[in-house]
Amino acid sequence: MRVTIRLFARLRELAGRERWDMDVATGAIVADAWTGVTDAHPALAPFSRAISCAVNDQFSRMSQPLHEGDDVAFLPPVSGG
Amino acid sequence: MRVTIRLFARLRELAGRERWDMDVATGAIVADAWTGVTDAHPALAPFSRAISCAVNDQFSRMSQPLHEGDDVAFLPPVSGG
Amino acid sequence: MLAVTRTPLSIDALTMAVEAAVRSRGEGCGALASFLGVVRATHQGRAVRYLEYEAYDALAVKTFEQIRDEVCAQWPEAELALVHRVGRLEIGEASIAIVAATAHRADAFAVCRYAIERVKQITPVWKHEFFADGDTWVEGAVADPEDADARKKAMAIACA
Amino acid sequence: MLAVTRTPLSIDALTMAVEAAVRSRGEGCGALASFLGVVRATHQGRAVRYLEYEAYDALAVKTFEQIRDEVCAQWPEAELALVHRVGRLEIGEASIAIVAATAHRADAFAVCRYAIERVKQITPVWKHEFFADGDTWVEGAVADPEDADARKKAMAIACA
Repeated sequence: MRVTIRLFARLRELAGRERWDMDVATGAIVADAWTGVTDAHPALAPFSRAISCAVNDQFSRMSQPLHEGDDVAFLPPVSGG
Repeated sequence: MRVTIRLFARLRELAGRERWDMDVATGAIVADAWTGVTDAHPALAPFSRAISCAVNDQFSRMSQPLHEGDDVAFLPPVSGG
Repeated sequence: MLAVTRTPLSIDALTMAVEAAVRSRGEGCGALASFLGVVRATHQGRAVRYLEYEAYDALAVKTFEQIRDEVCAQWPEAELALVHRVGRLEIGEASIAIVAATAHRADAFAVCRYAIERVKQITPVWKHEFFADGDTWVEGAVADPEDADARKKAMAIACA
Repeated sequence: MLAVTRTPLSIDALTMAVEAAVRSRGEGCGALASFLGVVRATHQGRAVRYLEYEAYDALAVKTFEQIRDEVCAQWPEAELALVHRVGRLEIGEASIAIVAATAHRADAFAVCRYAIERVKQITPVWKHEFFADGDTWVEGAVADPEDADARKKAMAIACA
């Protein structure tokens, strides 16, 4: 099935892209999508222990199951305020 | 000698006046001026333990000596903010 | 920026002044904490029609200067603006505006809180409440700017 | 009053909105505490040219809603406005504006402080600093809105 990947801030800069569609296996979880991202962009691998994720504009866990058409966002540590 | 008395807020309302000149003895202190005020306006006597005073726009003690022409203000408890 | 005024208060105006003042002497403030006191529609269950604030203007501004000096003794890089409004105030209007600027937010909150606590202790301003059925002068602290215990109490609240 | 915006921030505008909201449902607020985060001219000794803030807008607003709900659980009568600016910000400009309204001042300060602490923990906004000789992405907390320890830590700071 197909999901949309979104990256923000330094993740976006390191990957050189902001949003793209990715195929994941049926039954895949958010962590599988992240593996797909780091396979394509190894520079992002060091963030693996320090990212947050969101599915369809809601924070999620890396263990959350994905569905066709999901929007999956990965977020580096935040620095608002 | 002569000083100017000033009253504020409820003191002013109870006395029915805001500013007037008063004669005090040579060597008088602020407390003597207050006695003059309460003699003229007994309704103010209950404030005796709860007033602040200022001489020439500076906070003072009741024991401060007065001089000719001093401006002597008596202040009820404050409620700004 | 230490004043008694008869006109409406603006945090934005004080913020601009304070931020510019801090920046003019260094790297600028990173945090501004502000306080506004606002006239409420009721007081102890009675419907308020309006308030009047009276001040001993010259002495009030001197207490603001003292408060600023106390702040700068504790937080040398801080900047403070402090304006009290007097005259008739309607419900929803602001009676006091305080803006505190520092490098970091913990200090900004502490300075702002310290300032309002000290105003309530020592500034010669009086609140006169007008209700449908009468009026009341509010009387709080006996102002004594040299009372070290009061100053310590304000500092303890600010730096809790 | 919970938003991400590209335009300059105004405490006065948020104050009017918050005060009116509180008054519409009761006796009005007596105290408003505000916070502004401001761009400083230097960071760790380096001269800042400007900043850029990036947000995940939709998710950022959801964290503001969560923060408002957390505030209302603790302070049922409180009202909160929370706006983060994004895009390019010059030195002296404000990146975030928070206004907290409550009946009494201790709560107003606590709500305002709680809100900024929580924003820094969970809101998906990123600060990109531009210096004369390069740029840096600032990275702080790993955002986890369900982390109860972080929430408790923010509450402890706010209610110290």
